[in-house]
Amino acid sequence: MIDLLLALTLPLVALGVLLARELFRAVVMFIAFGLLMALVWVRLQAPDLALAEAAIGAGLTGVLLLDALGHLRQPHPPGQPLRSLLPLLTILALVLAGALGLVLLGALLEPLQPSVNLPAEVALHIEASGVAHPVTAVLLAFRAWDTLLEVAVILVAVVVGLALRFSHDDAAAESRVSSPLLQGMLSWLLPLMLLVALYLLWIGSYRSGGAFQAAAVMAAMLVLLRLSGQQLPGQNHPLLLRAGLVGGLGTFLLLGSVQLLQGGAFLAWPEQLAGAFILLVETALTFSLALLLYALFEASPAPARKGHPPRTGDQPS
Amino acid sequence: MMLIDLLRALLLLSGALFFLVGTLGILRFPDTPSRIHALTKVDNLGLGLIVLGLLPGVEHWPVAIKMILIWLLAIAASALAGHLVVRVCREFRPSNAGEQQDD
Amino acid sequence: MNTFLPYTLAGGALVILGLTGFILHRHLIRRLLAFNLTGSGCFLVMTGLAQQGQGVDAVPQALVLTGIVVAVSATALALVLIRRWYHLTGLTGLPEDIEPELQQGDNPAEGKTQGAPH
Amino acid sequence: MTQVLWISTLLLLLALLLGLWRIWAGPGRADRMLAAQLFGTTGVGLLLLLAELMQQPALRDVALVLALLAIMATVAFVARTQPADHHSEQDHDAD
Repeated sequence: MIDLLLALTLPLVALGVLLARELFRAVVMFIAFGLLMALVWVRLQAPDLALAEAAIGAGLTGVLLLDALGHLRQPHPPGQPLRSLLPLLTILALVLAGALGLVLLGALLEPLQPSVNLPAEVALHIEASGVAHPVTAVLLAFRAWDTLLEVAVILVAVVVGLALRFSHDDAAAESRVSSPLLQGMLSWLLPLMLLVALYLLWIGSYRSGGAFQAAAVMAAMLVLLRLSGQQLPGQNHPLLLRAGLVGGLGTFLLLGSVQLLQGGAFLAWPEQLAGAFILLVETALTFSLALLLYALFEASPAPARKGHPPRTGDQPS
Repeated sequence: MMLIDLLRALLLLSGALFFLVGTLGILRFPDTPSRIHALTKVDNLGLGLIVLGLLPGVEHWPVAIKMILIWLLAIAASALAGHLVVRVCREFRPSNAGEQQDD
Repeated sequence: MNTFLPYTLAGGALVILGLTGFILHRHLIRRLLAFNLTGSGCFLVMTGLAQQGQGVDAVPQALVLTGIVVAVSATALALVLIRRWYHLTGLTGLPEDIEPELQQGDNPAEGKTQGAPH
Repeated sequence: MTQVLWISTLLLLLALLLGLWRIWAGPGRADRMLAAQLFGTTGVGLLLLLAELMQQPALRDVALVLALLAIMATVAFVARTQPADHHSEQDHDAD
């Protein structure tokens, strides 16, 4: 009953996101969609994903999108759609949709016959991985390569984002919330967020939680700090920031090659110390990923000053 | 034992009903400030009742503390959201400034 | 029928809706939203299909977890790019999508696709 | 007891759907933001109920994270979006 209702709501909300006439409505619908996704992950027995989705879908993504909307003020019309191409595009979309639907239906009707029973494999080897939580074990022991490269991908995204940052600093023009109530609340909310992030990091070894969820919460804390107009300590030390950005990947690589020295494989943890190594890597990843996600938010230029419209300057009124 | 179960059921159901009523309030009230009123009621009471109803069922006391913390967080968040949104409403619709006295 | 089936189907619907929206929308942020919907749909199909046969499975869950984090990074990067593009050109769409004669001057589509309060 | 939990969960889900309608219908930006806030709180309540129902204590952590971050969207909205519409608070396109 709950499942049917939720599963039915999901495409409806998606439809709402796509059909909303006004962009702001689409974005708020999308935030609601993220929250629904968190509930769906709960019902799919994936609390780790629910945690990540709650922090990212309901927290970070919403802020990023609202922030971007505030920036694209005096919206320029995207122009008249290509009327001549529209029927063609619609047909293309319909054909694509139909084909995908057929493929999915086929996949459902013909159940997978996997040659390896993955859950059984995970259960078999989890003893040796050094952690008790299967998802963490997969992330940092069985498929550590994937995780390593994922962090590298995010680092590349941040490098691109930072490279595109505006050279002129109009941070002064940034509109910030100045409310005594907000400041007062943040003085205990932010430490609490940090605490929760560390808690998530710690319990990741035996329960749902871990580096990614902790990093998302920590990044949300940094973003909130920024939104309320506070300066980050060390913000003006680019070297410090960069060290933080690559710190996670560096620690991962460094600890991963420890076994190489003794003739082992890359990213194989020493048997006795596997748990400690994983915790170390996760801690470094948490702080580093939080900084990376925050840097992507920060890389977005501040909204233009009032009366200083974008360079082309021919905004419609 | 029966009495406790009955009490829990009562708390949970009334909490859920409060959520429903509050959401209806958000749907039916005519202007933004009164909708804020509905919103804060729901957070404070609905969630509070549900947390109270769930408390006897938890196994360890730290879990109970966590749940109460969640409730406090939700209250603080809704109060702050109401405060910020009211300020925004006032700023952009000066004609309504007199309607909302309590912030 | 088990618990996971409706969500798998919903995931499929999301992929289809998202792709259609991605093709038909012109505003870049709307395209980004549509793309994100497609991504969520993919995640749902992945986890749902994998758990269809064998019950709760940590491997696709871990993969999707990294996927979610990469997706938010990609979204953030895309937003940086969109803003940069907007600052440089004043457009929120790609020039290929706009009919040439309408690129300058008053645009009849204003407010229709954007709904901007003026 | 399980019955009561299920009924409460369903009621909350219903409230969630109604809130969704408010997000869709607006009419003002502030209303949408408020509805999104309420959406979050309802989600927290739902998660707490599900934690008990599904015997998954980890879901309380999800509820905790959700409650912690619920305020973020509203703060971002007030900080960044609001200056965009000096002219009117309504969206004008809702009806």
